[in-house]
Amino acid sequence: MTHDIVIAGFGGQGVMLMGQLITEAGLKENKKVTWLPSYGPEMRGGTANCNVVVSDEEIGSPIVLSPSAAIVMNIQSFEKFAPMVRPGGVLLINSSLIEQTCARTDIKQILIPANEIADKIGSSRVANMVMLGAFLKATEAVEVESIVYTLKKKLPAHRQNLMPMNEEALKAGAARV
Amino acid sequence: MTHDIVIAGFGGQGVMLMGQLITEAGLKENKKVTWLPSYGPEMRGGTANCNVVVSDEEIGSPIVLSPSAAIVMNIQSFEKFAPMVRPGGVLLINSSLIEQTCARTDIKQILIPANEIADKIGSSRVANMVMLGAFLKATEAVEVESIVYTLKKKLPAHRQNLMPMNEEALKAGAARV
Amino acid sequence: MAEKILMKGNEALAEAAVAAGCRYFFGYPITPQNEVPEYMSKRLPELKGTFVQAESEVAAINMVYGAASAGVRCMTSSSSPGISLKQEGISYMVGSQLPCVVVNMMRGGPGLGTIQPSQGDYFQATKGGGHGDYKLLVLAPSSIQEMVNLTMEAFDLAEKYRNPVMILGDGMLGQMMEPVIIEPKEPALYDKSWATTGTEGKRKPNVVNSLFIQAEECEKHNINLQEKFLQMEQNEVRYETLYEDAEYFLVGYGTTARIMRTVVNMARAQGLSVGLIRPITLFPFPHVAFDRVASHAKGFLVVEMSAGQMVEDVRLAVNGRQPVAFHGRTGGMAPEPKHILAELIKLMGEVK
Amino acid sequence: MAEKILMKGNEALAEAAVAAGCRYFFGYPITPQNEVPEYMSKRLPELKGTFVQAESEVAAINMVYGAASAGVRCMTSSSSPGISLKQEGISYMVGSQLPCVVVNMMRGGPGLGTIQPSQGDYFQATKGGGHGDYKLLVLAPSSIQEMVNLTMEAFDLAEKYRNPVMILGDGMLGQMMEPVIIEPKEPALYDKSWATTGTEGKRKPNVVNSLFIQAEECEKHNINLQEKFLQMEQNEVRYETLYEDAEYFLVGYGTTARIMRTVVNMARAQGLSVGLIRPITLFPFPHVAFDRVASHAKGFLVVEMSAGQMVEDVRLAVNGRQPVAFHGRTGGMAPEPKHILAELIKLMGEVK
Amino acid sequence: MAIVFERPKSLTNVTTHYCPGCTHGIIHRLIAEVMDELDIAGKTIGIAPVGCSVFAYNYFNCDMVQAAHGRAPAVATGLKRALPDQVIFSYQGDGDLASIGTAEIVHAAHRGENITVIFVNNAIYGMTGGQMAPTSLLEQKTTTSPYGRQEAQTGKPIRMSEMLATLDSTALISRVSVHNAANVLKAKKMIKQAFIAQQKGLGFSMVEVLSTCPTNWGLSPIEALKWLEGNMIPYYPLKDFKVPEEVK
Amino acid sequence: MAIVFERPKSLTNVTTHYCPGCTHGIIHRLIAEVMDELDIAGKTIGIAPVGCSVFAYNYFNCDMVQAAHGRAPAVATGLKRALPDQVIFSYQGDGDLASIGTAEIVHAAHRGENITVIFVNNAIYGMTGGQMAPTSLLEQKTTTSPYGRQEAQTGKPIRMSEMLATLDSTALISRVSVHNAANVLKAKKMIKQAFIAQQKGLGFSMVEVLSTCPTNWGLSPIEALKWLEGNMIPYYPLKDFKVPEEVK
Amino acid sequence: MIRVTIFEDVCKGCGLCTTACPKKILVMGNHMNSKGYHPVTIIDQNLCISCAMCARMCPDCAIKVEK
Amino acid sequence: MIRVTIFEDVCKGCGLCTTACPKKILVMGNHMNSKGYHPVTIIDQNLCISCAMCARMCPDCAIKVEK
Ligand SMILES: Cc1ncc(C[n+]2csc(CCOP(=O)(O)OP(=O)(O)O)c2C)c(N)n1
Ligand SMILES: Cc1ncc(C[n+]2csc(CCOP(=O)(O)OP(=O)(O)O)c2C)c(N)n1
Ligand code: SF4
Ligand code: SF4
Ligand code: SF4
Ligand code: SF4
Ligand code: SF4
Ligand code: SF4
Ligand SMILES: [Mg+2]
Ligand SMILES: [Mg+2]
Repeated sequence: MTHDIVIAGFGGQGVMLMGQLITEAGLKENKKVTWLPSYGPEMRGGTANCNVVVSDEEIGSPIVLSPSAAIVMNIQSFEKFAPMVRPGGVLLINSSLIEQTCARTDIKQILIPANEIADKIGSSRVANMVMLGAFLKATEAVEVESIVYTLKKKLPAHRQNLMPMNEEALKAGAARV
Repeated sequence: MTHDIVIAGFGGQGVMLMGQLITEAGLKENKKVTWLPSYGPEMRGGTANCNVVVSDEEIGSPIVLSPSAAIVMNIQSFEKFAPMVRPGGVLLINSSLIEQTCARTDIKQILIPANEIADKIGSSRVANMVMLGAFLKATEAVEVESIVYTLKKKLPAHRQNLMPMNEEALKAGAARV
Repeated sequence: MAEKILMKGNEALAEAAVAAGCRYFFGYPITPQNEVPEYMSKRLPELKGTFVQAESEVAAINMVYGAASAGVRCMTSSSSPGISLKQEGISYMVGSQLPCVVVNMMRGGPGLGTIQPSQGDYFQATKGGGHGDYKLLVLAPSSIQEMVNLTMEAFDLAEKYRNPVMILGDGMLGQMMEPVIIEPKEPALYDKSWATTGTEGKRKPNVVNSLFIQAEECEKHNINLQEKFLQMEQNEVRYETLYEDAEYFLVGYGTTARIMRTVVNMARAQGLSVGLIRPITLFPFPHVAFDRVASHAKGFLVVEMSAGQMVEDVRLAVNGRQPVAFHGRTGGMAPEPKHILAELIKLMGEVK
Repeated sequence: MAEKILMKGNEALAEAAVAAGCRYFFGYPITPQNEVPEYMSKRLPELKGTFVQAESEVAAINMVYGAASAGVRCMTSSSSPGISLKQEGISYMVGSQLPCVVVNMMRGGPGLGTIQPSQGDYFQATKGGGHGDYKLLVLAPSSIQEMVNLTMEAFDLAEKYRNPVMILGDGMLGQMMEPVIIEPKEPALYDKSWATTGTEGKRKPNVVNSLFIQAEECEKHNINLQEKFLQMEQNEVRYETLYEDAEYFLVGYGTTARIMRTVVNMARAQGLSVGLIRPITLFPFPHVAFDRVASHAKGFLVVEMSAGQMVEDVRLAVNGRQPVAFHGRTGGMAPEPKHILAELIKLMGEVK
Repeated sequence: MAIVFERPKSLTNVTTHYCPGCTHGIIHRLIAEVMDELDIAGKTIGIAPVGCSVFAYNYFNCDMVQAAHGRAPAVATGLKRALPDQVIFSYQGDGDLASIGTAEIVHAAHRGENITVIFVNNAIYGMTGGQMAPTSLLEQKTTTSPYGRQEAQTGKPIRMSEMLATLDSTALISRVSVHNAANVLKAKKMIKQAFIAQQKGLGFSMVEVLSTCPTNWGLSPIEALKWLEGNMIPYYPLKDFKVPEEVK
Repeated sequence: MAIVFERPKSLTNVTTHYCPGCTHGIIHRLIAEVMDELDIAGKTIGIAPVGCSVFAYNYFNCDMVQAAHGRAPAVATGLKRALPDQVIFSYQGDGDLASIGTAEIVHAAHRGENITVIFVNNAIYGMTGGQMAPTSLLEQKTTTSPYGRQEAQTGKPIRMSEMLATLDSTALISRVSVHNAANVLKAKKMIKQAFIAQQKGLGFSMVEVLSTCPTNWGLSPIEALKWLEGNMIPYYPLKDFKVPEEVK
Repeated sequence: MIRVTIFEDVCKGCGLCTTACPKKILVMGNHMNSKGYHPVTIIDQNLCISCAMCARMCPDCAIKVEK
Repeated sequence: MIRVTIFEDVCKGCGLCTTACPKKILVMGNHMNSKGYHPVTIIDQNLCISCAMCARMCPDCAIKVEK
């Protein structure tokens, strides 16, 4: 089984971190993983995206051209990546910022009002965790536990207090799938 | 007919000029000619030499490895080039500074006390012209007239008065062959 | 045993150098390899090593020249335009027989080009972008773990041959993350009696030099160098072949070879007899890999992120025995598996 | 008609540039090409042209970049180590599609090497010592008259293709004297509407640039460049063949080819069926010269003042059809006719 | 109604790629205003460096040449020698001018090339993501001075204007800043004088402009202006090192 | 009988390739004398440039590294960082240091590298046959300034010591000459102080030594000394720009 | 009367103009423009003295001033 | 008494020592050494004051001074 994943949004929406969490979690589960950022010419404020591959087999190209799953966090990303998702794949849309869906019927589209959910949980900064929760539920690429473990490891001591909020966000996202 | 010529001595003895005169004279006579200086690492005061080829045919390599004629103006040059002269070739030795001859019998050796002759003519600076005169007589590589013509063209107006002395030196050299 | 961790290519490479005993780094920022100097600026002071951000790439390679003269393990890193600026210095390092590791994380050219990944500096790396007859040992990893291993080995090879070794990666390898294990090891001990560390009154002065003003001596020196390059060709060839019994071979290195691995799987799933030859040392080039399949191979498709550079070495290795086709992408574009497969099928059609 | 006069190679080359309309020269001293800047420093002011002794070779090539942007005919000249320093700039010139003439009077390398003649920079000149996929038009004269003619042509070719043209000579060609005729000619008129001379409010701004930050655009740019290189291959191949019906061919360029001419005569005097193939354009390489003799040739002996560089292009051209042998001298040594002849006879023995 | 202020004509209508609040934008505008006022856009050729301002060729409404990193003064030399009647300016960052391009700027100044250099000193490498520049301040943290710049390892920051002013053949050398409106006006005046100096053939002119890099300094645009004022100006005093009488 | 003067031990017995009367030879000897007096030959690594002094590696009795043209300060940086307890000096001509190697010398000085630079200024490119240097004097005829150096084309000669002295991290900068015995003694004293400064870890030290090139100046060795005194010293005043108290 | 025109889609919301205005009538808006920035807005055109200080500090020529 | 020793084969005949000698006892010789130079000679050792000025000006360490 191979998951070819694209995660995209504004710089600052935490898309790089989401990708890294999935990758680290995959590693923890002894899967083969790669993470590839797009390092474009954009200065701050542009869009950002990364490619993640999680697989049971040796990974060839780390470039994801037809994702099995795409998480899009802003309209630009939606426009760019919605057409690329492979037939049968999943498109996770942050419907708080994207007021559209795609005309395609050969993919599964999941709308998550991530910012609103996150705001309710307590901070719009966990919108990415909401999306991640939904993604995990939809794809089962890695276990939620591995993500939680990884996040905990990554957070510095004085930020550990943020764990409950993040976990709640993951759960809330999952609940919308 | 091809003349492969090496001219060698101390920097300052005018060996480069001798080579250029032969080359220019050859050109005037519509021969094919090349002149190649050795541009060594030596700073001032080292030895200098040049290779000249005068030929009726297209010239391949301008490098003279086995000269048909060699003019040597100091002992270092004698030691280096005497063994290289091709069998049947001519070695012109400035015997004012070189108190030796070579043991070879397969080449023609001509001893010219060029500095002494030049001093008598009026200036040790024309020692090279004495050697050149001898060379021309011995090899007939180019006509003396062509050399005289070339030299005259090369001398600036205020040095034209040196022509008679140079011509005399050429003649005196020729007379020793 | 060291832990398997997720690291960015550039940082893994830097830590691998540290693990191999490199304590001196001289570099100048340039995308997409900035994490190398950045990592070193943080890491080396912890180990009482030295990081110097040079005023330019020219200065950086000459600082390496100085540190290498002292016999220490040292490295510089850059990307395409910066590597061009180091050419004089690299030629000097070879001429003076100094060991060091030079990293090139290639980006698209020519000129300022783009910061996206590319393999357009193959000729420069393998044929010698500087003046004179010389060779670098050129290592082309295709995963981060391999980059780590080869980087560590590079320091040994550099000292073994007293010659610069180049790690030829590209922006993708530098920027991506993959799990790696980095195990520090004691540097192998090579003779350093040539190093200029001060005579301490105990020996004759050492001289580090590439000038041989007399042509005879300069030729002698060149013959010695060529002898070393021959030794490299005899001892250091590295490559990987997948499905050596295949009829058709994809040929590629580095990032491109990763992509081709995907294509090999696609092709074999369709029942095509396709293998992969992946040179790991670009100099010495693995001629033997082609000789080994010469009797049954029907054709080769070389894929590069360039307009066609390694393909010349493949043609030289194949020497007319089989057709050699080429597919290239330039300017920072990566070849796509489906296009490669289409080219492969085209080649098969032509051969039959 | 202009007079036939005796000139030193370097000076003849400089005067040829002037005769072709070059009025801007930027250079830095280095043996064995010093007569080029020296001549220009005297000559150009007479013509209201400009000679600038740059602070370095790096600065010189970038001054050329600036002058070329203005659309004027300009040139720089150096020798091996200095040419290495120009690699980034040369890659930029190609990337920005700027015409200019770059002269390399090669000396022995690597490193500081020696000041004696050599042909060790063939790879650098023809494969691209700088980064990225690019080609220079490389012209290799073998006499001073040919150097004059090719230099004059170089300026036209540079403007025709908006690409740097390299004159690849060596210390011997630069330092020797031979009779030459230099006839000034009006520069051909090429479109210069791209030049940055100031809009004068009459057109949109022009931009001279090699940056294409989006990979797609950078690839498009590269495809355009490759298209130009292909045009060069189709239109500009130049070579000379002596005795095209021969069985064995010596292959060499520049100074070496002169020496081989002597060998051809020696060999034919012995009744051997020997010819000479002399590439005049090194890029584009004259593959056709080898194709033309493919049906009857039995073998090739490539001779270079290097450890073996052009021999690779010959092997690529011959592509396994006939054996290709090599004889090289390095470090400033010139091959000797008798050694070449011996190698040739050895090759003949092996083939039979 | 009269227009008091609008976009100068010598700027194109392209939105810059600069980060919000980056003062590169102000400096671009000042040059464009000067080009408008002197009516020289048609005879000006600008040189874009490698640095955040690499895309300057998209922003100025005049012929532009993109130069290799650090080599703008050499490119300017080639251009000016070929086009002595045109106005040539280079626009260079501190990495470009004070590090890799040191030889080129020193020798353009030494030769007294009749060009104008706008030197944008933001004490960091902006484009490549915040590495130390030779002009970074002591203790300044950057991605390659993670422990803060230490004098023992890297010396004290280089002051290019002071250094170049020692060269006899420089005509105009001045340091200005754009951290508030009053200084913006002063900066513009000096840039104008530099262009006039070139038009009068007086030789090499350089205006060093202290500038911000909010992104890589890790500050908000407004904080960045304050940091510039409070930290950079004390080390890099605003000063007219050399201003010829003819342009005052 | 007591020896008043003989060949210093830190010079090898090799006869130099220098032209008769070239003061490179004097400067070599002074460095060797200093190495003898400080007893540091065993811990010194010298760097030979590209220039007439390229063969310096044959003349000094200590470890030597030959550097690419102009890059000696970068090579010295690499050596010194690797061998902080050893003494590192570079020996560079004016083409090497003031032209092609400008960036390297400026930044070695800017970083305050703890090295010693002996800068031999003979106002010409000796080795390559007499081309103009950035330090060539106005109206000086060279093979690339055949009409005499003209300010309008090439600016006024560059004064490296003055320029480098503006950098905060330089410890010792001084200009001396060797045109007569008294000045030879002063030059030696300053060279010694520069080495001591390095031994004390004070940072970058450079001694500029005015030197002759009789061959390319077209003068006899004795005339050359006079030309130096009469023409160079007025433009290049002998001066201690910076000399730390600790070494006096 | 409109003295100050803010080109909202050009504004990057940096706030530099707000520090320059002697009348303190420029404030950051809450809405987002097409580029994702919060553009500046003017509180009261009538308080504006057309001094153009704001425009002089704007790195993006997002302000036109008239009088 | 020999105060000044001139190593003739090392001397390049540049004459710099002659300008340095306060006693003016060094002069250029007429003979040629093995390198083709005319080495310097000393007129009278007894007039020498062993000041070593000559040696300090010699670029080739061709002079040893004793006292
Ligand atoms: C030869 C070369 N070296 C390095 C780089 C990478 N590079 C791009 S911009 C830059 C520095 C930019 O800093 P600065 O000049 O201060 O400009 P800023 O971005 O701060 O305005 C560097 C090192 C390059 N493009 N080319
Ligand atoms: C990269 C490079 N450029 C140019 C040269 C040629 N070159 C050798 S020495 C020299 C200049 C020497 O002048 P200077 O540094 O003043 O030393 P001097 O000979 O006067 O003592 C030059 C340009 C070179 N060897 N390498
Ligand atoms: S990175 Fe810094 S200098 Fe570059 S645009 Fe952003 S703020 Fe400006
Ligand atoms: S050329 Fe000049 S600097 Fe070089 S050794 Fe001769 S006199 Fe000295
Ligand atoms: S013109 Fe002056 S008063 Fe009006 S908004 Fe701008 S800064 Fe404020
Ligand atoms: S200064 Fe310009 S870009 Fe910044 S907030 Fe004000 S109007 Fe917007
Ligand atoms: S030691 Fe003094 S007095 Fe004696 S020869 Fe030398 S300079 Fe003259
Ligand atoms: S200074 Fe030395 S080399 Fe010159 S003449 Fe005197 S002894 Fe001879
Ligand atoms: Mg900057
Ligand atoms: Mg000099």
